[in-house]
Amino acid sequence: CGVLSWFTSTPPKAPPPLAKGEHKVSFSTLWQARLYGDWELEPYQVTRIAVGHGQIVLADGSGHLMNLSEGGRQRWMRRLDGHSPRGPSVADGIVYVGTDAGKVYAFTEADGHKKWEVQLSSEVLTPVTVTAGHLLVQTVDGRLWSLDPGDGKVQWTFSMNQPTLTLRGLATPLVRDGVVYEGFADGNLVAVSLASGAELWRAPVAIAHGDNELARMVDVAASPVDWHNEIIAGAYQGNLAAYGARSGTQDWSRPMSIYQTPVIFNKHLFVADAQGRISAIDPASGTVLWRNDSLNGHYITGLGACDGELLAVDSGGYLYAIDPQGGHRIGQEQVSSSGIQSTPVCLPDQQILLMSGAGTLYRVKLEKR
Amino acid sequence: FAPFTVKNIEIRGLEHIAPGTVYNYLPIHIGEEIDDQKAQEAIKGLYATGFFKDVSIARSGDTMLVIVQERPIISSIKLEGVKAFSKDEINSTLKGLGLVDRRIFNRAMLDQVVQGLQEQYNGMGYYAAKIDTHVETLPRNRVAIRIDVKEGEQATIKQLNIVGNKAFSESKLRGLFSLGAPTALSFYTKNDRYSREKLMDGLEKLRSFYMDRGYLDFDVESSQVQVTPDRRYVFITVNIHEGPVYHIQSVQLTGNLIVPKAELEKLVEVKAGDLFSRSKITDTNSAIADKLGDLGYAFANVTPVPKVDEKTREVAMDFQVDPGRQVYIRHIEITGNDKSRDYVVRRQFRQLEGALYDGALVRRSKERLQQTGFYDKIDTKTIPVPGHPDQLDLDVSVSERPTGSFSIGVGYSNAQGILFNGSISQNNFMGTGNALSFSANVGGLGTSYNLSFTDPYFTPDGISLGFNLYRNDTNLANLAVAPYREIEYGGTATLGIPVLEYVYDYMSLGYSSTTIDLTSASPLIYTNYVNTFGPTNNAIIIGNDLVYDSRNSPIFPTKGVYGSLSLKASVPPASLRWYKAELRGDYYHPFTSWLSGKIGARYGFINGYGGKNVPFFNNFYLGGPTTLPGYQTYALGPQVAGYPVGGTREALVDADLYFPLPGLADNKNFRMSLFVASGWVYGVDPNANNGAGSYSNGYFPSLGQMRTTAGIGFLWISPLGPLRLSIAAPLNKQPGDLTQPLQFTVGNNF
Amino acid sequence: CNIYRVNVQQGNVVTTKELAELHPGMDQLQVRTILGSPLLQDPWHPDQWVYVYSLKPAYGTLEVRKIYVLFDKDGKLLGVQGDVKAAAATATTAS
Amino acid sequence: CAGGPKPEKQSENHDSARVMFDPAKQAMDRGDYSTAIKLFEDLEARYPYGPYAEQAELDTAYSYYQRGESDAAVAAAERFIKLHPANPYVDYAWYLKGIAYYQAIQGAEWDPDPAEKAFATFDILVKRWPNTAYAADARQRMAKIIDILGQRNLDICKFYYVRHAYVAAADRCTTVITRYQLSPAREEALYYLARSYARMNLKGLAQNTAAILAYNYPRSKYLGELGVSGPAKGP
Repeated sequence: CGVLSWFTSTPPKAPPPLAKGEHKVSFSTLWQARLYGDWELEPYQVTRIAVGHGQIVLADGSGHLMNLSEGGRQRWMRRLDGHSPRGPSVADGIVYVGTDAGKVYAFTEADGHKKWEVQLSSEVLTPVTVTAGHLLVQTVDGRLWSLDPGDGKVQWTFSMNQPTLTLRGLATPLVRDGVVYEGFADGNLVAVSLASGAELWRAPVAIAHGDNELARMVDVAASPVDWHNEIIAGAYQGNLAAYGARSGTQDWSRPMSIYQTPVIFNKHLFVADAQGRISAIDPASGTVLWRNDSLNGHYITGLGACDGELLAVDSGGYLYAIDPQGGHRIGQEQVSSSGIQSTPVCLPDQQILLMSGAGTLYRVKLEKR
Repeated sequence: FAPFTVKNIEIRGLEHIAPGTVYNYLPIHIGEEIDDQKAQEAIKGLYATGFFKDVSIARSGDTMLVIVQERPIISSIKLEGVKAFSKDEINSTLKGLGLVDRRIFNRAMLDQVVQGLQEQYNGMGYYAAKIDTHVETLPRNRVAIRIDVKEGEQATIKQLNIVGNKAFSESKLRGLFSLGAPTALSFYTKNDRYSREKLMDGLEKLRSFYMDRGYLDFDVESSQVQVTPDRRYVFITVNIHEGPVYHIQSVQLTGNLIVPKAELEKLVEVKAGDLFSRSKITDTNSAIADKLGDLGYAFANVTPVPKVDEKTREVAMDFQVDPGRQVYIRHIEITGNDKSRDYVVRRQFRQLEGALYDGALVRRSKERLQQTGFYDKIDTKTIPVPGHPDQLDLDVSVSERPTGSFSIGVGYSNAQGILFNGSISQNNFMGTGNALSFSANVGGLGTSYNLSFTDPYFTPDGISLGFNLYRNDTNLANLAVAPYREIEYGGTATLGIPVLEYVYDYMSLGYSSTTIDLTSASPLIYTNYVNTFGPTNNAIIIGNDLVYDSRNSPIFPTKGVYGSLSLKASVPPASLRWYKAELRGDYYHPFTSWLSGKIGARYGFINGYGGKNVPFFNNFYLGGPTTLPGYQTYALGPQVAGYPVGGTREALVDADLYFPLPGLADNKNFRMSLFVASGWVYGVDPNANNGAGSYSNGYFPSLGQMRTTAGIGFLWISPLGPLRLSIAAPLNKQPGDLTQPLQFTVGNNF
Repeated sequence: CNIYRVNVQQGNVVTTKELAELHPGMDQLQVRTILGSPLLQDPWHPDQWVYVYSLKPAYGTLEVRKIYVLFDKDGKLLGVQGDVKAAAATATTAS
Repeated sequence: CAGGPKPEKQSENHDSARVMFDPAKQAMDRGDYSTAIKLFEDLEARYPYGPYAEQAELDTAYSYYQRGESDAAVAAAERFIKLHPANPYVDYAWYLKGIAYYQAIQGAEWDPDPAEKAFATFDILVKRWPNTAYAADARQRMAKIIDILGQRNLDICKFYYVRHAYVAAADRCTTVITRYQLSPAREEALYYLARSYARMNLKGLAQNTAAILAYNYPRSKYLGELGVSGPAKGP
């Protein structure tokens, strides 16, 4: 009866209205598709919608993996052991998905035929990062796994020990030039060789401080992003910092509490902190260009970019458009009353794919005024 | 500074504390040499008193300068916003730490309290709780402290996920945990509230669940607790490795067994071929250790050494027995007995001083102490005697329960209407363990006076001697029973002899005289009796009751058995001639710490002899709140002209479930019960010799006649005496039965 | 039917094996580790320890075994006396 | 109890503290101890330091003692001792603590705890302040406690003797003789010790004990029963 707990929780706040004359972007919902099975997703974990050529692949809250056509019609559906909070990844015709029963699957994208499945030691709480010859996931017990895409066999694992209390949600591994960059629950950003899994360097994005377990949480739950051979990572109740991709030496660091993955586009880094304040940062120097506090206290569940505008979604189900230069909101629309669960996916011709907490897929059109 | 001899000591910075106090705690005195090291000691000493915030020692010439800064005194402490704990719970912790008004204030203590409180809030899942303190300085070096707490909402568990289980279903394993995702009952069980203890306890249950089913290599590889950024939801992941199933290959007993091996082998609960089971192994360990404990080896310990064979998945168990030294009890020290005299407690002890320690005797002694009903708390601790490694002192601390009741009061029972009673009873009279009581009851049924005295330990071996004298004037007119008035007085002496550990034999000799006068409405059967035997009769009654009693408490038993066979006869030269046999058995069984059950049975018959038949006033009567609730008092059995006349045979069976009043679980004087009872009184043929009734001596009731009732009861041992309320519905009521669904009695009715 | 009585056991159990381990010259600590501490304190002779073992079965007569352990002035073991074996003590419950 | 302390020179604190102290003292003097306790505790909260506060702490302990609440009296006395170890009246605080425990003694057949604690407290008092005004009374009460504890151990000795547990009986009687020699129970303890030894067939020890009984109590009524006549030769 997950729904029961929704009603008992306080309803998310409605955002303040737009400033006069700022309403430059409006959204209209093209279609919505109610997905299979009852829903009970977690609005604290960003679910990925994988978009193949002409197909949409996603996972719902009750353990179903679905392939929908562009128009939202279901093409095939498979039942998984456990459900997949972080959603599937698609690469050259194969769908990879990990579940909270510790299983990783591979299905062919066209007809949903299961190529292989493998059992890992604990819940797979990241989408599968696909690279040539390696699949990378992190499990809740702090282990980074590299699997062979062909048959799912384990190539190597790298593990960090876990504090007793951690944040719900793990960083999706980032792979650049043969190195895997991954954030862990103990506040470290670690660089590991893609081939062997050997540790290259590790950097403490934040040091645990405070007198109780809660205050000492410093999970690097946001996925690292890269910018001109610099890796930028953020820690909960910690810092946003940039490190040399090769050396791991810290270039800049700024105190900030982050758990959502930042977005980089047209040479700016956009990040939403734990209090819901969205800022634009110059990735080279770390200086803050602007900060929008109007959504303070909102639960930002995802950032994205589409048609030159910055997009943000929150647990109240609102989709916001923010002017990347000025930082003020130029459009907002409540797409669903049960919160947006996925990062906005930008499709060609100004269309955006969103998935709601109650398990409905929306296709929204962005229009400039 | 360089060492120097102290010519003079000067103390600066004292506001209120007397200089004498500082001198007292200063380890250095005038004329002594002082150096850095001694100065440090002095500073440490002064800090230890807790009076000072800052202490420093300096030298000016030959004077030692002690500069102190006094810690302020707390003048008030206010605590706001605490809802999760009871206020006095927190106050007692504050008191424990010395954070109370009129005490010296110490910043570190306050931080310790805040940290402790935060830790407790985290432990209960109040992850968003914020605690901040305000210390406001007041004149005369005093402070007012305010701790205000914003508790926020308690995080609820969204999901308990067990990964790696193959042999058992996830829902079965989740059942072992007392926490988990919300269920319909969560508002009551609070199982969706996270706490570390509940998780650890669940993991332990999971571990023993697997280890008791052969999974020797079972291991909880890791368990993660994750909280959502808004700290509202908690996810718990338990990653387990089941490993293969192991069987027992062989069982061995090695080491110094003291007793013949066969005797210990009987105690071993695992045998070759069984599934490996950790609980069976630990039970075996304690069974063997207890057995040796009964022979004086108080510190015996048994280590099970498993030899695991990976290939065949079998385990060879070797129980290594190390009896340790035989241990003796030197002294038994009894404390807390502010009413019972020392020997009243000591005589219940089967374990003697200057003797081998015997675990079974100590346990039996504690049980006997409980059976006296004098104490509501009994703690026994063994304390090693310094310098004598093989000697222990047994410390027994008791807390006494009021055993007497002086009650003058008003009682009410359906049978008797308003009841005035006064009784002075004390079953621990002057702390001697003797029971003395005098009671007088005046009520609708008449008056009764009873004086009784019992010394349970007339001889050191526990032979008891008791007397009682009574006089009852009974008028059954206003009962729905065959009316007559009866005046009976008499007395009995009883000798109680312990025959076995739980068995007593009571031999009694008594005399009683009964005078009857009938009313016009008395049935023919009564008038026939009076005409033949005369209104006044006396009886010399000899009796032998054999009683087995292993109940764990006389007031609210939850465990044990009570059985009694009572044979009584009225013998010449008295005028009455009858013999009576009664058999009674109650079995109590505890289901849980608060729920217990009882099944009981009672059967009795009485016959006349020597040509005389049974006097009707000695008939068995059943019915009423204490025997068959739901029927009026004494209203069961055959009726003569519409009046129940009792019977010469009685049979009663009952089954009860006892549980505490919800919400008053720990109050020892309240108890509720669900019961089913069935009984019948017979042996009188109402329509024999044209309605005058006669006594037939068939021994067993026909089942059809047994009346059954079921209902709910409520018992409260109040200062006025037992208060009994029962609501019972007769299940096979027959026409003419005199039922009474609601029955209520207060105070002892005779 | 006779009264239920309890066996009354008193004092230290000392076995012949333990006694065999004693040899003169031992100090009091060594004797104590071998024989255990005597339950019966002898108030009058500090250099003499008395190990008594008595058993009065519920319905039988009292049976007593006693061992005297003697030390010299500076606490060294002199010798051991007494009925090491289970001598049948005379029934003294008469008085 | 002791007279009021000499007032100190800080003027401001001194007057307002006295304003609160006097009514409390009067309440105590007229025997209204519960109000006295309440007023003293208010005074300590407001003026936690200074001579009046110290006197208030002592008087609170005394009032609790008069009301028969021995635990509270002991706690109040202990607090005074910790706070003012060098105060001239601290011996009175020890004495108060002792008599509070002593008050809870019910007799030889009841809980021995208060008796042992009272004895220990008085012991410290007479050792640290041998010639304080309270030492004499403390020594008297200590003697009384020795009698009580001696009688208690004798009763337990007889309890075990009657039940044929002679080692236990002998041990308890020996405790009376060694730890409570001054108690009148010593005579009977010697008698039962001798009988216990006899029952255990320890003839030598039985005779020694009987001789010591005869030596210490020549006219003791127990001598006849032990078959020992008059003052025999020494042990």
